Amino acid sequence: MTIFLILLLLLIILTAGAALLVVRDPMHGAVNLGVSLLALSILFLVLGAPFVAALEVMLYVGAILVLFLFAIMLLRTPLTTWEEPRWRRGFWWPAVLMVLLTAVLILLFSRRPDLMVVIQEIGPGTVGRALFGPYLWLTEAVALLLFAVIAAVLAIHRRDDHDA
Amino acid sequence: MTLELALVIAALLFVIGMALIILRRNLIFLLLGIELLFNAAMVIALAGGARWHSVTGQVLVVFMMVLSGAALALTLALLLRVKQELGGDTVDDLRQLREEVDE
Amino acid sequence: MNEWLFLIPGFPLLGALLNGIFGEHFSPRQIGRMAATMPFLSTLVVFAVWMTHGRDPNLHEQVWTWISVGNFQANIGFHVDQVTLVMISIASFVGFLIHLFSQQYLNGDYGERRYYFYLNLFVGGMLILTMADNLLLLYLGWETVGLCSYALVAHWYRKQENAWAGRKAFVVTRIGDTALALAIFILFAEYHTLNYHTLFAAMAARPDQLALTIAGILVLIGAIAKSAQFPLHIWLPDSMAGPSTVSALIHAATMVTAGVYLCIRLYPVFAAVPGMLWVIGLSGAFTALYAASCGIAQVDIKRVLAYSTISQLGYMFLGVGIAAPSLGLFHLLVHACFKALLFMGAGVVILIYSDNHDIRQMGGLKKQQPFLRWTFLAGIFALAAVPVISASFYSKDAIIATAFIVPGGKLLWVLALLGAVFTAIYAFRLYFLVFEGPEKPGEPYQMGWGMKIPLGILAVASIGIGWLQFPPGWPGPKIWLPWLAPELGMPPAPSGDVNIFLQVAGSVATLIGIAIAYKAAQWEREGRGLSRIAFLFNAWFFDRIFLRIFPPIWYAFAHILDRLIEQGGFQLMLLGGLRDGFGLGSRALEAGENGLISRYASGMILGLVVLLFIAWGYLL
Amino acid sequence: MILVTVLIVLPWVAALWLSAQKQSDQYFAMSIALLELLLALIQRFAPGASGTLGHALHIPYLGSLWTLHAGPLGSTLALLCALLIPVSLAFAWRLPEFRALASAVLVMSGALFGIFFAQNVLMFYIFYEILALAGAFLILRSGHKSRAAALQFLLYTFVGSLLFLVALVVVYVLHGQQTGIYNFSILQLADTRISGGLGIWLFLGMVAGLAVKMPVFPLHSWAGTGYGNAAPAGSVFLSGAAVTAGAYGLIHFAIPMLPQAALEFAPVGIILGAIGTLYGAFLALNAANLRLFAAWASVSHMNLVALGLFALQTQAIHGSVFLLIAHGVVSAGLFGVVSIMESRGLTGEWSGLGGLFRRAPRLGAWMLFFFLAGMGLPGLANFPGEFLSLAGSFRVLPWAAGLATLGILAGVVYFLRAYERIMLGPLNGTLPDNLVDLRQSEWLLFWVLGLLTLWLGLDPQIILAHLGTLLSIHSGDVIAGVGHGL
Amino acid sequence: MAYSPTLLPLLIVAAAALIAFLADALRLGRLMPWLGGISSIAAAASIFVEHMALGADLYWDLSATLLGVYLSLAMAAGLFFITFHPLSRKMTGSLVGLLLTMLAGSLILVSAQNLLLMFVGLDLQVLPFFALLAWPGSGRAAVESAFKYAVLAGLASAQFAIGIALIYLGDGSLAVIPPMGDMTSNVFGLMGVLALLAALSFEIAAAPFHAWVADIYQGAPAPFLIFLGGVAKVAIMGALITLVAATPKLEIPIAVIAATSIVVGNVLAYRAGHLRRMLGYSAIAHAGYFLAALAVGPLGIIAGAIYALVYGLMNMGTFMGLSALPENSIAIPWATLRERQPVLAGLLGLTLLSLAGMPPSIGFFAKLLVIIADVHDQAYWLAILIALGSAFSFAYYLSTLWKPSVLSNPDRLLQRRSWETFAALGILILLFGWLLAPLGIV
Repeated sequence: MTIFLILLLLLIILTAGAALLVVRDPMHGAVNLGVSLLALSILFLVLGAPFVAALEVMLYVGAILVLFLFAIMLLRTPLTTWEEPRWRRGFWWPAVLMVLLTAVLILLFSRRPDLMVVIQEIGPGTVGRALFGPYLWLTEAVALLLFAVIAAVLAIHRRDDHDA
Repeated sequence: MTLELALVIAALLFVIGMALIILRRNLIFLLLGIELLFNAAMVIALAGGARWHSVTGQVLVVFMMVLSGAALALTLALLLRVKQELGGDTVDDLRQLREEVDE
Repeated sequence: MNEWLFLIPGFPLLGALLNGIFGEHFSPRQIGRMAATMPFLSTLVVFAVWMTHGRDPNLHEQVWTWISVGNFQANIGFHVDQVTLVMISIASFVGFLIHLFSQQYLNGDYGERRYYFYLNLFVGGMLILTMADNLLLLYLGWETVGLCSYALVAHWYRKQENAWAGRKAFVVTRIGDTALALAIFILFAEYHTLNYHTLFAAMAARPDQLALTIAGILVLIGAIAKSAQFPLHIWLPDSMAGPSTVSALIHAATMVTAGVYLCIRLYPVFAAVPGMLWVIGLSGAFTALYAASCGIAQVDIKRVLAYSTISQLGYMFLGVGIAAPSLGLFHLLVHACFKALLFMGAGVVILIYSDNHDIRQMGGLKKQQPFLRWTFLAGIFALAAVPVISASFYSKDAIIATAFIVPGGKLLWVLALLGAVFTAIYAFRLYFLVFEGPEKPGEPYQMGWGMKIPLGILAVASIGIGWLQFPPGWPGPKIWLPWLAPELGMPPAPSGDVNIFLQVAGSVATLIGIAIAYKAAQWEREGRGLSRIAFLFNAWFFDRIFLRIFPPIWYAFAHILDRLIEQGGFQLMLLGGLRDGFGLGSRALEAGENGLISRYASGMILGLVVLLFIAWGYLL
Repeated sequence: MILVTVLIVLPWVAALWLSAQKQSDQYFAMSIALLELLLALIQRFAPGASGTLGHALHIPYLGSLWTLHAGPLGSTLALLCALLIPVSLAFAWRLPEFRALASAVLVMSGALFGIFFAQNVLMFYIFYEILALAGAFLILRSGHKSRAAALQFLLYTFVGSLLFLVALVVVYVLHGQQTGIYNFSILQLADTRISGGLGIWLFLGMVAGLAVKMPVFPLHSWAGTGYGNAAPAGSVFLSGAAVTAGAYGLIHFAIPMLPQAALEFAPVGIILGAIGTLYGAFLALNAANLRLFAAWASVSHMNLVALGLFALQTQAIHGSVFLLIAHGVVSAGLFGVVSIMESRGLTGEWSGLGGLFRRAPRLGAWMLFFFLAGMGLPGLANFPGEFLSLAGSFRVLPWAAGLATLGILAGVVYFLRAYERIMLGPLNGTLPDNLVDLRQSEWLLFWVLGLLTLWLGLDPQIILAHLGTLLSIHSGDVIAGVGHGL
Repeated sequence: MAYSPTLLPLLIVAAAALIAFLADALRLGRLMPWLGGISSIAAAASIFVEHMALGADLYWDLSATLLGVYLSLAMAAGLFFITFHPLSRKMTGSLVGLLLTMLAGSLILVSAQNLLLMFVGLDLQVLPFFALLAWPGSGRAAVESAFKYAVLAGLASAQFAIGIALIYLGDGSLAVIPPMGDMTSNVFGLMGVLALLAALSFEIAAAPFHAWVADIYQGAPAPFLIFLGGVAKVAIMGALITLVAATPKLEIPIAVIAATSIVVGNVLAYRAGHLRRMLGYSAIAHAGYFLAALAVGPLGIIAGAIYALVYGLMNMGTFMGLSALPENSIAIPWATLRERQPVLAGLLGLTLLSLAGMPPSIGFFAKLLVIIADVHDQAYWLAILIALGSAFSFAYYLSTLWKPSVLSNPDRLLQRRSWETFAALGILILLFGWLLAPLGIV
């Protein structure tokens, strides 16, 4: 039963990715990303991580995707209809490189140990206890990092006239 | 079987992310590509967590989300400055710094 | 007496040093006089040696150790024995006479101090060469005299051809020196010593045929180059460009005889190898004939004498070749006297005819310069070996006679005899053209006593010195050969009717030559003389062939080496190639640096792919 | 030990102070140079000074760095270099770029003294590189100031010397593995047993590093551009003293470390030396101007030194060391003459010369004297060295030594041809008319060099007798074993 | 995980960072660099005291302490230097904050034994640079270089994340120390480790991942390059050291990357016109020499640690010298520099020579140790490649020394008395730094 669900998710992500590759307007790109992220959150549920699935929807689709939309809005890219080239000039050589990359991944993939295992669910409680138990200092470090990022963004966007 | 499929999805995300970075012309799509890469990492982490029945997978995912979000925030801020200073948001506008190949 | 030996070469060298340091503060005349006294003092010392150790001189003196490394030792050591005593007497006495002669001959010309410096250095070098007790010191003297001959031939350096003549002399003799150096290396490699006595002893103990043959040939080449024997004789006629006094000293009496001295000194080396002596004899005889044949067709007074020197040296080599080195030495002594005399005479003649060397424009000088005529005639007699009254009758004819009786010597005898005829021809042709015949007056020239004494002494010597050794069967003193016997052994002496036949043949040859010379002088005056034979005039075209082959090849090779290998090979291909290679490489890599982020990203992904392939290939 | 340290450090300090000055201070530089000469004399002839061993700057793995040992060969070569400093400064007295040249020469001399008194190989290597860098600055700051020539000189030396470093490290590591002591001092490294194949490669690495400096045949083409572009006064020091570093390195470090490989390399070395001698001679014949002529003459002589050195035979090695010292003095004379002519405004091109003897007889006389010394006239400095090298190597490889003897003949040809083109023949019209002959000071300078050449030629024993055992005991018996007739 | 002494240095630095950030709001910006400097010195002291302490996920082993102490002292020196530079006049508080965050990240990187901790350390160090490279008042090229660095660093940290995930998938534990987890036992672990190697090689600009370094060195403001080259790169090298010490299987790929970077670095630098780009390309070559040290087992690790330290020092010296020059200077105006600031000119000249590996300088001894390590492991070809590379490097280093270029108006040269002391200190360290080597090793 879950196999069909995952195959369906695979299909969705495949189409969203293909759309991402071909679509011209960045807005459409962002929406396509949103679709694939939602599919992923369902996959996370299947893999027994409900808390992370919820986070994926709230944090990723909610915050980061919105961030993208804001950026596109701020960039004030005109709603153009003319044919804006989507690929940069040197197209073919990187395309070949992509084929090579997939080839080597498949080759390596074929040498993998089997992963037949039954999946139990790990609730948000254990995640919370882990985050503030053994990984306490790590979370503090990330907190410091976020604080630094705020200061950095402020620095990037300082107007010359505005002094601190 | 589900983990193998999850890994296939992760590989798919990885390839699409990489393709976006090197093929697309608009800078936004590059950033989208990076996000896809991070998502691929999350899927693999969760697959690992599922396989070893331990919470570390989810902890990894949380940290990855936070850090990718932080990185993205800064990059988008810089993107606005680039648009403001260099007047364009495509890959070709970022070519002031390069090796002056004389002939 | 041993410890005074170093004075003999010491005085001239001291003269040269003083001239070098203080030369500029004295007038040329004072320098000339100082320079002349130096060989005179050496002559005095030599005379003292004659007086005390004339009987059988065997003096040694080690002045200081020159080079001593490991088991090899060569030091500045002088050794005087019979042969050396003869050589140093010639070098110092004739050297002194030449110095005396050039006081007046050269005054008022540019570079006089330089002339005396090199003349003194030359006499010093010649004395070192002959008195050295080891091959290395001999080589030092050998090169010093070579240098002085270069500097003195190129004395009037302001004309390009004089400079070229000097350089040609030095280069050709240097070819011989290189051969001699190689011979020294072979002997050093074989016997680890260069001192004559230890060398000959070691050679006698362990004669290595191959090494000695090669060494012998190389020494011979060295001697041939120095003594201007065929084929390395081309430098002597050209070096007549120097002052006549230089030709008198260097190209007649001393330097050119160094080759003969070397062969006499290294006689044991040649004797040890069967057939080597005959080769020397053949080269001597052939050169004698060849040079004499060229001599008869010359028009320049000094060139006639130059070819005559080459031919007389041929006889000395012949003497050594027929196992009669003492006869060779005897002829060397005689030749030194009359040839120096002839060259000095020729110098005066040239001065009289104001630097015109062509004998066809000369004539009838006997009335104007009676003294010069009689001394010159004495020299011509000695040169042509006029029977009984001239000195070289006793030395040259003895050599020719001994050649006949030596095994395999018949061919040498025939060549030598023909040579003797030609010698008589060019000698008397020269005399008749210059002194006899219709008078062509030159400028009046009053010879001072400084010039008359040397000419007089040498004229007497070229007549009287022959009586030291009367031919076998004649009454009269025979002191030369016995005196040299302990060192060089007694040469074989023809006996009975063969002896008489040979003496008669020698005299008849000379008389025929004189007759032909008389006719030749008349033809020459009428313009149909021997000088029109181009083949002989250009010395069988050897000089031209030699100059057209070797120097151009040498310079072309240098040019090729420079252009092709240095510029072309190293600079262009090696360094240029590297530079361009790096340039190409960096241009290719710069393609990856064109500022495009996507290109940087694809570079990274390429790196990742390569790593993964390595993992897949090797690491799993 | 203190004397040697002062000998090394003093020139560097002086060079630093000199380059800090605004205008070139000739007298200061000359006084430092003469002081160096005095110190070197004391060091060479002071009783008991040689052989003192000093240790300092100990680094755990590399052994103590600042170990000094004043051997006979080292102090003799140091004396030569100390002599050449004042000579080269004297010739550069009127040059506009005196200050740069003097500081480069002083740094080089400091490095050279370091090389001659270094006991451990790493210290030798460090001074060797400083010498190369200072040499490059000398070429750059004087003469045609051409960067390309300086860079070529530098790259040639550095590529070679870094290969030397790798070979050196391999010997050091093998020694460490064999005996457990990790030290760069030559005393320990001398007796490492290294297998044949590897030994040959190592020795090639070392030769590549050291033979570049004394330009042996295949690695010589920096000499043409280097000497050609540097000021002749600079080349006096460059070709007189700096080349001795390579030879000293070979004798004191490379051969003792790999005696077996040195033996196998001997025939190749002799052949290279012979080809180099002839090659240098022919190129001197075809040189475009006077500087190149003197450069290629110096290359030809240095290849003869290499020939003697690689023959590994007593007479040959002693001869090559003596020729090295003699070449120092003679090439100083040659380049000195060239620098005097250039100071008189002559460009050194053949077309601008001819008949100079008439206007400058003193210069002509000294030029002939040094040309004769260059030709190897017996009685002058080069002859004993050349004779011993050739005679010694003749016993090892006769045909190659014979080929090199032709080099002497070629020497006469190119020297005399050059002399005739410059001095003899009719007076050249284009010569500047205010051509003044040697001043008193220059005349005196040439007398010093001339007397030294004459003295070395007539009494070489003052050097040959005091060279001590050139090959260390160990390598000596390895070589003697093979019957090179040591 | 409870508090353990190994965390002390990080806490000191983090606290100082927070204070610095707040200071901007309280108008105390000007004092912050001094606070930052003192705190880094305190951190250095605490690391030195710790010395060989094994914490939960942090382990201050030999190389970690060596590099940790260096990083903190370098940061202190950098901060004291920055206070006098005009660029740091605006928002000094947040600038110091960001720098201290970067130092915290570096210290974590050097001593981390847990992969996740390493990932956080990497991001802690990399993210501040996005802002530092485009600091207000540093012109348009700086923005471009910052954005380029941001995107590519984002890609690298994504690869890093994938690497960690794969290793975790492979053997279930995030620990680096071998007994706790063997990373390369299966395919996933191997792929993960290679992804890590790729990400870290990108950060130190090794060969296949080198394209970014020239543009960033050209565009970025010089003072911040001090930190990028002098601190950030050395920290990444520390991380690589811990990684390689745990996985011997990595030696073949590292050797390959080392060889390619030496060749690519030297070839590119040969024709580089612009001074900063040349320094960038030479950084590739130096990364190659460092990796050549890592590719040869335990002795190589020590040599690598020392090389990283020396390389950091040399970079600090170079960019301190360059920051005195006007921003867009193509070449070093030696004439004016020697006149106005002779000691700084001496420092610049000496650092360039020691970068090339001129013997008496510390650069040479570092290279010598690397060659000794290579030879010890019979990797002769690598030793010869290093030798040829550094010999050839003289070509382009000395061409900057010799290229004559004149500064249009001399007073654009930033004049600071205090920089002379820094320069003198730099010269002393570069010339006689190797005397300190015994301390480092013992």
